[in-house]
Amino acid sequence: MKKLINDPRAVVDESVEGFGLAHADLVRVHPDPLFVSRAGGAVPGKVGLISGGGSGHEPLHSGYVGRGMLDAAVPGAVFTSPTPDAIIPATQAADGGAGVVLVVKNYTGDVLNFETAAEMCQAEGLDVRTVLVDDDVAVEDSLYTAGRRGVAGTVLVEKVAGAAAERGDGLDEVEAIGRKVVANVRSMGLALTPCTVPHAGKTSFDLGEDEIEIGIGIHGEPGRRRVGLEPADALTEHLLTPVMEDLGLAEGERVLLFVNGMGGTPLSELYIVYRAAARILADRGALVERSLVGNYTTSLEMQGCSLTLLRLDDELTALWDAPVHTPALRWGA
Amino acid sequence: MKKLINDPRAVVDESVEGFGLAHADLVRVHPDPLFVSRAGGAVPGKVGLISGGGSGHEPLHSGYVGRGMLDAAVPGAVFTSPTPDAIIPATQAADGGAGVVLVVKNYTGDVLNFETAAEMCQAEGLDVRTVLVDDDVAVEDSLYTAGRRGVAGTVLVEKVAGAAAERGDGLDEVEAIGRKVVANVRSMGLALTPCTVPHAGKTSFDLGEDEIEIGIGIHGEPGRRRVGLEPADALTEHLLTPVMEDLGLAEGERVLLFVNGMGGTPLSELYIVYRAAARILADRGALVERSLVGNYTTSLEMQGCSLTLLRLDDELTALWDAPVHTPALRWGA
Amino acid sequence: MAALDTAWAERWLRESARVIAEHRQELIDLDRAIGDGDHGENMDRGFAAIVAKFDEEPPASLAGALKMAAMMLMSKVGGAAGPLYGTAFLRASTAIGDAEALDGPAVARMLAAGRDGIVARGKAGPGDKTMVDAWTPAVDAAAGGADGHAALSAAADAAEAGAQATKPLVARKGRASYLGQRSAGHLDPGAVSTALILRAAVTATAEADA
Amino acid sequence: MAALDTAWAERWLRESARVIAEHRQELIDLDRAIGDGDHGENMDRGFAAIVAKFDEEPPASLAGALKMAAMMLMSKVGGAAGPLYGTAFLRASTAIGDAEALDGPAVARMLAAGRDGIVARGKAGPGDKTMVDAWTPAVDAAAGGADGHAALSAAADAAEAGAQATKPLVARKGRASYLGQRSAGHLDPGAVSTALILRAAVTATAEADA
Ligand SMILES: Nc1ncnc2c1ncn2[C@@H]1O[C@H](COP(=O)(O)OP(=O)(O)O)[C@@H](O)[C@H]1O
Ligand SMILES: Nc1ncnc2c1ncn2[C@@H]1O[C@H](COP(=O)(O)OP(=O)(O)O)[C@@H](O)[C@H]1O
Ligand SMILES: [Mg+2]
Ligand SMILES: [Mg+2]
Ligand SMILES: [Mg+2]
Ligand SMILES: [Mg+2]
Repeated sequence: MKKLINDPRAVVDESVEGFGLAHADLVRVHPDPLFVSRAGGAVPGKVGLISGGGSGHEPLHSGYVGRGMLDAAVPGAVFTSPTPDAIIPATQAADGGAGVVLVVKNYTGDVLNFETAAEMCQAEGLDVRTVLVDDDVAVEDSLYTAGRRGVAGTVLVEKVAGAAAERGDGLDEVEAIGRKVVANVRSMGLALTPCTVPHAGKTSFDLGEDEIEIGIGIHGEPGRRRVGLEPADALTEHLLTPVMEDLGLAEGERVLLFVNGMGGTPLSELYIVYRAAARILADRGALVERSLVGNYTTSLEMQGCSLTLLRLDDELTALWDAPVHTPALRWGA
Repeated sequence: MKKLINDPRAVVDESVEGFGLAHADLVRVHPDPLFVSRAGGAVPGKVGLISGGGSGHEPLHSGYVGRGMLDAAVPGAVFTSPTPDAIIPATQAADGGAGVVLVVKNYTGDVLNFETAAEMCQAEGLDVRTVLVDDDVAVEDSLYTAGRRGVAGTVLVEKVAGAAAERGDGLDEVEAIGRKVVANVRSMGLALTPCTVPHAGKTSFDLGEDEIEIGIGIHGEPGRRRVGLEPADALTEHLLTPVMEDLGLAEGERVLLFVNGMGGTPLSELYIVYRAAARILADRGALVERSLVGNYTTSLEMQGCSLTLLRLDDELTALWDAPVHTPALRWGA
Repeated sequence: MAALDTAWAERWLRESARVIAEHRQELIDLDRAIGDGDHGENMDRGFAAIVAKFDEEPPASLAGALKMAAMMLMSKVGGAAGPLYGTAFLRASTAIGDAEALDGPAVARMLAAGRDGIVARGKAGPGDKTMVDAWTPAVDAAAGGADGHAALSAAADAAEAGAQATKPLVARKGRASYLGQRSAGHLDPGAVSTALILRAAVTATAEADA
Repeated sequence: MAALDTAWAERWLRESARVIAEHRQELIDLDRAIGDGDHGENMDRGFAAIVAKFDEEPPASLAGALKMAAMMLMSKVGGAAGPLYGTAFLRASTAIGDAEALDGPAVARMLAAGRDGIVARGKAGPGDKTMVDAWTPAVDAAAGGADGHAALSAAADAAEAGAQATKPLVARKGRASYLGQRSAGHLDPGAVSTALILRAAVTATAEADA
């Protein structure tokens, strides 16, 4: 295992410390229990928006703390949900008096830890709502599974709900907008290589030199199936077809197309995938009105990508376009 | 070789096409000969700024085309300088009537091809100046080498000179500001893994599971020496010490600290390196006034990083802070 | 055989920390196969925190020992296992009340309360390939125990058998469920850690310095 | 032996394309060792473009053939080698002027002009471990050639020896110079491609259908 780290057990603490130093104008790092909040503190009267989850998905979530997006983020150990003792002070730090919305990716660990924290905050009189993100169509949603996972679509939920909170929407509205994004966003990913969790020291799964894992999550979990080496155009189709189908995308609909890198894939390859996806969508008669290409929800140094579609309407488009000023996403400011 | 590509020989064309589709609001892709220009065309009366070089360093250079930075970029084949037949129309497309500055990384191939193109443009009556970037302290600058290489410092040259052009500086001034950045910027990099050029199909060099290559360039060239596995703090010192020394950094001086990823290294590790570098600089009494952390000058999927320091004064700081709106760097707009 | 009192509870949790540390890599590897490879690391971090806490502030009562453990597990383990084990120990602590030592029926009540807490939070049933598949047979087996030691021994044996029996199952809860059929053929890491912890409870019944 | 005329020039460049394609991987590997691994790919792309151009529009004169080659190399090869070979062929074309066929002295003049162009652009001297180390002995050897064929043969032999002699050298120009002492022990890829191209010139002196 070769990594730019010191002690494998100090990876998250040191990385978040460096992040805080590099972006001291935007964020404040609270070391123990570990969470990140906006440099200016909670905005009085504004609905707070927080998220969190295991580390290893950078810039998710800490990179999205700032104006127009999150008020606080709670990074857990690598690929491990944070615990209530960190989620609770982060929620309190995000509260400007109008309540707090928690954006939670649908994993048993995240759900349980955020649920516990939310109950405890509620008990203290803080109004807390939860928006559960489950955009991964690789996982069948049924009574017999833990339900769909939350993956890269989370970034879009955070951006849009963050913009709603920033423009002054109330708690119900911010929660509703978050749920509306969840209802209209779908993703699916693939891996060319596994990743190595620092404290494990071994790759998350084994993959042959000529194998590609389709339907992976963002924790180095193995996917649903393996295929041989295929061209980017074919791989893009493997991802985009189930996404479009699950979304029930009809001709003439407007979408945001998000090609996300898993951390170790060069940007140039993500654009090759973008090209393939844009062609498929054009053939379907869908209108790609907004795009996002880059490493926004990663799995350490994994090579691979995911595709996300968000069905747009005027409201979502306006909230997407609204100014945002965070370490990892910035425009209009 | 596993990559998200179709035909290895079509990698650059397809990637730039996808890039153009994703950023149609900002850039225009001209397919043959291949170059990228601002969507709006040359700005009348403004000095044009262009750059180019081998592909594989994305987002360099095409990702920096837009307001406040480049007017055009010329991507060559992977790790291969572009040819005059593409540089010439790009230069013409960037010309708003006030002349054009070419930002060229100091490699024999880039120098020769841009030199030829510049001569031919001059012959047609277009006033063209060249700013040669050679920030890599890993290479000894002497009569007996091709001189220092241009690496990640190029991004800072393009940003600052771009801001000068955008505020209306004349050709002499933009050229002078570019040279001022070059005089005050130094970099050095390391690799944990090599990279694989698509058409070569083999890694650029071989590196053992417990070896790190220090002093690499950005073309998968081997570096100056190998060390064993060392913690990030020690590796950061190997890079930062020669950079500080070569820059002659004195106590109390202001700097921009730029931690650049080589493409395959997770952001979290870059922040661990940032933390180490910030501590070393604080010990030296240097003031880190601006920072940049991310994959801005890459070598395909190589894992590793480079450190760049730019000595700041009020003028350079103001130009760094000036609005920029490109696919890969954006603020204030 | 020592009484199942406060000192036993402390020995239990310290012994659990020892065996979890010893099996850290094994638990990581089991979780790597059908999850995300952190179970051994998470559990080790949590139990090490319990030991550190005990070193600093030895537990004053039996229920107090389990409650301190619950709090450390809840705040240090994270992931799915943290809240689940945390709830289990919290409920177990409540079930014990102010008892100074446990007899057979008290052990059975304690384990049942722990299991019920896990099910309440995680909503997994038997056969879903989770730690519930080690807890449930353990609870059933403990019910027949003549004394505390016998109840714990029966529970540990049953938990080990239950953990082994998760191998052919297809996961329906937790991260392993994403794998569908591909989850079959591997032991569930949480069931294995449950068996280790219940075996530690038996080991701890030996006198401290015996 | 055919005359060194327009047809020969076309055969020379086509044969160069063939041998460069044949040695593409070898040139890539040489460049991988002390450069960036693209020399074989770049040269192959450039010479393939010359062939495509000739297929479409056969050269009308000896100098014209070399000038067309120069233009294609300049615009298709890129990197350091593109402008260097482009300049070499352009200067060689100029040196030939309107000659319809080359004798010994003309071959020597042509090669000297090419080498001088490379030196003018790249500023490398003998011993810097570049293509100049193949061109310079070739130019010297060609000077003594009794006729065109003999001059070319001597040049090709000398270029091959010159290329081999780059092995122990420490590079002082081009990308390999970044390696310092580590560049020693490898052949220079540009010197090797030069030797291949000059050998192709000899091969092309055989009648087309002989
Ligand atoms: N819903 C659930 N009910 C009971 N146990 C569960 C549930 N989900 C997961 N588990 C248990 O948690 C274990 C995984 O724990 P751990 O690896 O620490 O968490 P995570 O899956 O968040 O990484 C599984 O092996 C399983 O025994
Ligand atoms: N300054 C120079 N003068 C002469 N030849 C040079 C010079 N620099 C490089 N070369 C030649 O160019 C060859 C490398 O060409 P190529 O790999 O195509 O370009 P690049 O180095 O830009 O990737 C070297 O092997 C060497 O022979
Ligand atoms: Mg986990
Ligand atoms: Mg090259
Ligand atoms: Mg796990
Ligand atoms: Mg080369």
